[in-house]
Amino acid sequence: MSMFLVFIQKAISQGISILLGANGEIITEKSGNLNLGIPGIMYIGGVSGLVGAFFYENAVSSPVPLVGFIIALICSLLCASLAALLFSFLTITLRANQNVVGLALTTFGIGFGNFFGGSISKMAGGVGQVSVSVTASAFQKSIPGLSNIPVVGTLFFSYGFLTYLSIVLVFVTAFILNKTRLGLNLRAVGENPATADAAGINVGQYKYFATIIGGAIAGLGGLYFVMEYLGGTWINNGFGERGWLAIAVVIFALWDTRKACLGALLFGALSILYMYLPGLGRSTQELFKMLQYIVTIVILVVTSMRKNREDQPPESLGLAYFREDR
Amino acid sequence: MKFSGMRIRKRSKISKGEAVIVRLIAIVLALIVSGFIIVAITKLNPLQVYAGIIDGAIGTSRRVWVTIRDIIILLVVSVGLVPAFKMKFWNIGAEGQMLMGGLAASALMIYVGNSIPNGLLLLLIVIASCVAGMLWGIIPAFFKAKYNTNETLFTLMMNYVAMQFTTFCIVFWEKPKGSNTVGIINAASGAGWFPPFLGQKYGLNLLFGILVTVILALYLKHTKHGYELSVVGESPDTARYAGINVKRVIVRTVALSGAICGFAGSLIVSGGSHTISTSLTGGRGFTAIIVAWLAHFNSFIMAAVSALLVFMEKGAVQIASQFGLNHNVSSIITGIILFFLIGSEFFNNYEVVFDNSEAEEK
Amino acid sequence: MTKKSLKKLLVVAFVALFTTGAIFASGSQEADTQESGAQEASVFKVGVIYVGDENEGYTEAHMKGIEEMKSVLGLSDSQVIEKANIPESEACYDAAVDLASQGCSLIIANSFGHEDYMLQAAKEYPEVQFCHATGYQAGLSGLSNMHNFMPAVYQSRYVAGVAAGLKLNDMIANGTITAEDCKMGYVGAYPYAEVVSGYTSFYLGVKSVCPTATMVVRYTNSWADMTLEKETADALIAEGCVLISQHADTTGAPTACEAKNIPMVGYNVDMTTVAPNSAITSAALNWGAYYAYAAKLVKDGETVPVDWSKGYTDDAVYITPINTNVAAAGTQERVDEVIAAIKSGDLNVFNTSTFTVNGEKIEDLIAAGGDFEKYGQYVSDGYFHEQEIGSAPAFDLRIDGITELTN
Amino acid sequence: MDSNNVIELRGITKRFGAVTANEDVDLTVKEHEILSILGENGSGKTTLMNILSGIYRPDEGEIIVKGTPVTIHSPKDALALNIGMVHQHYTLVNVFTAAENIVLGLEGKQVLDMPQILKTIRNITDSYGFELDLNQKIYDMSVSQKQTVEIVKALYRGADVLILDEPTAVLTPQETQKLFTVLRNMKEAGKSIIIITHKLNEVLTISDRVAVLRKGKNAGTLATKESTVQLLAENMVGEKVSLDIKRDEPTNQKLKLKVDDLNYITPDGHKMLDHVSFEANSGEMLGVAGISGSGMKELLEAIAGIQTVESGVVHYYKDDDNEYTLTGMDPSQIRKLGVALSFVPEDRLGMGLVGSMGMTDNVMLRSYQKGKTPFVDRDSPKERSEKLIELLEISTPGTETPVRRLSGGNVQKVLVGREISSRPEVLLVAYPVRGLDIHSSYNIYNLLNEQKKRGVAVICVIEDLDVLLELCDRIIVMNNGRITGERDAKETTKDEIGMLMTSSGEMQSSTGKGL
Repeated sequence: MSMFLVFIQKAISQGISILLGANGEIITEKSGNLNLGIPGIMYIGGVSGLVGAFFYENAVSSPVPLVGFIIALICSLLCASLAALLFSFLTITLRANQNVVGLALTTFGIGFGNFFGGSISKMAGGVGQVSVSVTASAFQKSIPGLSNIPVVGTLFFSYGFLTYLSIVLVFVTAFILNKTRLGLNLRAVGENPATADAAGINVGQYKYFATIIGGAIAGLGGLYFVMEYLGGTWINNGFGERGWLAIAVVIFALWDTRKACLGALLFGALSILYMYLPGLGRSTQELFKMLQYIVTIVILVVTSMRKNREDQPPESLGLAYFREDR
Repeated sequence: MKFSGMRIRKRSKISKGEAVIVRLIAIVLALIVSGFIIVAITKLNPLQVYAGIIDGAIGTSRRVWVTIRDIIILLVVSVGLVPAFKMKFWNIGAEGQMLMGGLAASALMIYVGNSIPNGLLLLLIVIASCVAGMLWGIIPAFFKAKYNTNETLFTLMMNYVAMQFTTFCIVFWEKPKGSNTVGIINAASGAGWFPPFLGQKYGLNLLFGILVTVILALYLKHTKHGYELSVVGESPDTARYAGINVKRVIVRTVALSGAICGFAGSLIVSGGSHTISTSLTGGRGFTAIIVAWLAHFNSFIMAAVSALLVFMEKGAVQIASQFGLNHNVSSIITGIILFFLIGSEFFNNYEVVFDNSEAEEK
Repeated sequence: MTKKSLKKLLVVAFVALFTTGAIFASGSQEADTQESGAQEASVFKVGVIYVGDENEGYTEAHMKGIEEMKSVLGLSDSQVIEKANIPESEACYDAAVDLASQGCSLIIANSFGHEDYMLQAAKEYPEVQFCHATGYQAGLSGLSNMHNFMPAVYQSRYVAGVAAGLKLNDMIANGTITAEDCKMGYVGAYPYAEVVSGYTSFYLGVKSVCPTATMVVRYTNSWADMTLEKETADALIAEGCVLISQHADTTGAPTACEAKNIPMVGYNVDMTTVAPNSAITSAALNWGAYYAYAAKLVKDGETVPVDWSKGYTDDAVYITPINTNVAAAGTQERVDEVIAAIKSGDLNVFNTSTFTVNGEKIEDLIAAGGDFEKYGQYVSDGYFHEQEIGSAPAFDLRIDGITELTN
Repeated sequence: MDSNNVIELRGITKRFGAVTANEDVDLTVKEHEILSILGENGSGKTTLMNILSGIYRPDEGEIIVKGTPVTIHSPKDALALNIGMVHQHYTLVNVFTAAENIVLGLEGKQVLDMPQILKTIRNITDSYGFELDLNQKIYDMSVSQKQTVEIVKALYRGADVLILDEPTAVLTPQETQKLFTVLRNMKEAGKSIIIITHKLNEVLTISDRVAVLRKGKNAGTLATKESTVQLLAENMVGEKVSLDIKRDEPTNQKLKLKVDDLNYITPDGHKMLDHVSFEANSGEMLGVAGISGSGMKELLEAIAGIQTVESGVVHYYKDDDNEYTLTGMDPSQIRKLGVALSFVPEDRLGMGLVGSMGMTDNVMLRSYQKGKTPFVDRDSPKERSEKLIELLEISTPGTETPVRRLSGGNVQKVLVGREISSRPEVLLVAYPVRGLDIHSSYNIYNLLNEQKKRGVAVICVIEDLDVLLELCDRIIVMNNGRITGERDAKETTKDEIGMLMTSSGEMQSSTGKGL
């Protein structure tokens, strides 16, 4: 039982980065932008928060957790937004192909993350020596009192701020998308930009807005990984393939952030399942590590077979909008 | 994002010369920007840095050949992606297709390497690597054709499946047991290695690279298959109207695309590294996407862009070694060049018009 | 000029660039070899091939070693050419011959998988000395210019094990755990001799002070994957392990331990920055000891030994400063004693009286023949002669008290 | 200045690259009136209205709304001036409900108060007499329902000037009547309505005044009372035109094609072909009438082998009286049988041609498989393209210019030319003159008539019932996937055809040989 509890807990902590990435990508895709740069943006979000906290903690003699927390959060949000702005500029204003820009941004973002992560490692005195434990402790702080309740406390209240923020964002995003004018307009932009344009919606502005907000939220996924998950340190390529899985979860969730919650939990669980199954050999473990990718493929196939009218991606997803094209 | 008095409109046409000039300007701007970055980091004379880049890429004849070997691989993968892209099938699974091709080549070298003549073995390797890559392409293509399944993510996921499968195989091939290292396969006999061609170690790589590029250009331009896949890419409805079996064309074309990428895998294994690991592809499957797209599928431009990127990569490794830079600087420089090139496409497709009447009114 | 000709011009320019490059280069290569002959006499150069870069713990330790070599021998920056991020493929061969043609008379590679390619290059450049870390093929190859080296890290692992055992004793005394459920977890990379030898020596160190201790091992199947190592450590902790150690390159395990407040012993680098309340110490290697030694031999034109493996006697291994926040009282003293005993030769880590395999003594198994016969060459005088015949670790026996959870 | 003028356009000029869409155009719109803007395709009427509704900005000229000169940058600006436009291609989001589409882009309380919004919309629909289910998704709606949503959307936004671009193009005569009733209600309520159209009869029925555009310039404004069809046509074309389509008596009729009980249901469950049976003869022009979406597209595609059917058979009789079954074959298999069947689909650049390819590559679309080698032959298609250019007077810079760049009429000539040049025995044509100017239209009619005279069985779907009645010999009418009637074109009336287009089918078996 306790093993199972640990497994669920670990699955959740594996899933949060994916969930934040997926949430960001859903907002982005709702505006019709398919941002394959999200994996790169997540690296950027993670490393910039770390760099910010690192310089803060090194600059003052006794760093305050809350200040480090705020600095890391701002740096992460800012840099991830800037990366998303670059994507937006190239795809919205310069109308470059979204797939190509996204892939280039991912390559760039991972290089950026490793470059700065490596550089501050060096400044900190070597590999594994970066530690912004003060800031990380603020990110890791669980809900006092509640987290001590047996089982329930472990399962629901033992996480840090970003975990709860990610859940809150899921519902806030769902509410905004479905119940507000902002959401209605945004969805219209992604479905049919010409219609949105004709209805007086500033298509470009909405696309910029959604892509940048989406990038910032996805960047928090990187920050979560660096701060809450790793406890404030850096390792090159450590973030792995979570960014791509986040994009996969978007399809799993059929562009609904609430379903993305389940998807992220599932993917988190699949990514570590093999460790909790007894009797796997070294080779069979490797096959088990395929699970999350195979599940993604199965989901892709199944949703494409069902062809439900309501379950489709935003109609203009991946296409640049140009008013005089009409 | 509107500027008063300035509007953007679609260019009716741009001459190829102008398009080339726009790209050249983009490259020069990118080099200047990356120059600034390098100088900011290193405080070195940028000319010295560029000299280092050139030296690293083509400083010795061996470096030239290594550069050529890597250009050929990138070019072949890019060429391999073209049929799929032209059909508007976003094959971002080249990584996996290459890996499967490399895996097939390695398996043959390991299991039958020393029991059949080398010529036959090489033939088998080429066939098997093509088939392996093809298989990896056909799976997503089948579902795309049948259910219109999103191929972008499907092919991407296939990369990771291939990667895990490779790790799985390595457990059986590693030497010594448990080391996760396959080592040089057939180091003593050289079975399954490309023999020297015209006295050059990588002569055969160069020959194959040119052959694949030329044959594919002919295939696309002058065969019925090539015509069919362009029609499917432009408009599946028109294709159905013309009696083209769209599903068959999708599967056939992606199979071809996968086969060429798989062949690139054997170019790496048999024609170069003589070993297998998950780092075989080195991200070339992704870079090739950008190469193919930036070149608008033109073989010459693909060769030029591949050359530029490999050149810069080799050069960046050299300057990193020479000036003690963080090695990730090379991906940052490549990223900057790509962003400029991608951005420059805009000026090939659109033009900015200064709208005087509007300005006056304001 | 028409558009078409412009495009052609571009292509021609590229072709021209490469051909002239090639011609220029083939000319200059001849000059290179001539020059390098001259250089050999005048300027001593060392080339280094790293599998990773300074952002990766293992390579970083080697880089520190190279720095030490530079300062010991007084070499200038231009005398050392370093190539980082060289994968275990043809790229290693490319790098090695490139370094050789740049006039390096000593070429070092640091990753196990580089060995085949170093051999390939060594055949081609008999006058250049090739030294390869962690490999085992130099002696077998019969090449006089190919060498293997590897510090006797099992010694420092044993010492670190003693520190861990004392912590366990402390915890038993405190009542945190009982002597019976004194189970440790070990995050290993791959199930081969280097790792097996490492965890066995660590375990023997623990057992020398805490006899009831047992250990379970999980492999990550990767040298450096932080998430994987963290998750593996977490899984081990969930299985009831009360102390964690590792043979993998990142700070994943200490991160997990810090969060769960589980004591741990690291590897390669000081883990106290990421785990100030968990890390006791780390077993580490000092590659500089060899690099300075080998470079001096090559520079002086003397023969480099085929295999080199030294431990505490040559300061080639050490443990990082003991973290008194975590370690049991008196650890430092005890550790110093053990080190002294190792140095003096009074203590052999793989003393065959301290372990059994399948309940039997290894000598008996060897005498019985079969699978164990091959260990005969290593076992004599009551201990297993680890890293003495070849420089690479050879101890891959699975001894009693250790369970591999994955294999 | 007439104080009654709501809108005045003065000297509007708009250029697209080398093309001048509007040149020095003046226009006034008054309160309480329905104004028709009449012009051929390409005469610049839609461009002019797009300028008024903020989609384009004029290169020169002035817009005056209620006496104040204004600049309109966007549709939003236009709406702020109470100008709303319903485009020919509806600007609706398919996955939204009617109500969501109507409130789209508007300002107001951030959180949507749907009950309140629905109430407000119902006030509008009730006061003008619209029938609309506000919670229905657009993808479930018929064309006329979508149009209603568009109009209500404009009114909800406070449009006092409502511009409708070719509103009746896709409506049945009955639906058109309904629309006109609503428009008249709106006019009574004080709104100004602008209708863009090229249908002369409609202009006379609904409007108070007619502004005619010709080649982007003003060609006069007339009061409807004082004008006739002939007068309007001359103004529109700029010369005397004969509006008669020459119809030869069918000669030498022989059974060519027999369609027998075709059935087809779309994947989402709509019955698009419902027991369809009819015959077509050589030397005869068979017209097919129906509201768009009634199954005509599917019918032609099924015959051409593009659409697979659930059941039913298409029989084809060659000149030697040999009978072939076409069902279950794709177009290339049909061609291999030696069956000369040509098809001009409705969607020219989306189905009939590849927009980004030149004429050569498009001409070989239906014949590239010829020859045994795996290589394509581009020489003979190139020659054929050159011949077509000459024969049909296609205006294009060259055979390699992407056909997308050609004007609508020339695109259609390329398509029809290619199909005719393969010397068909059966010619299927869908909406052959949609989007073409009068001259081009008559060119196409002539081409079709020539084919008929050659002994080809021509089957054509034409939306303009006036043309259909004049051009065809026999007419079958479809509704909801069924054939609801067959009439002799010379004896029936537009009203009768219109009735059949909405009826549920009186005579399933008139041609069905006792089924």
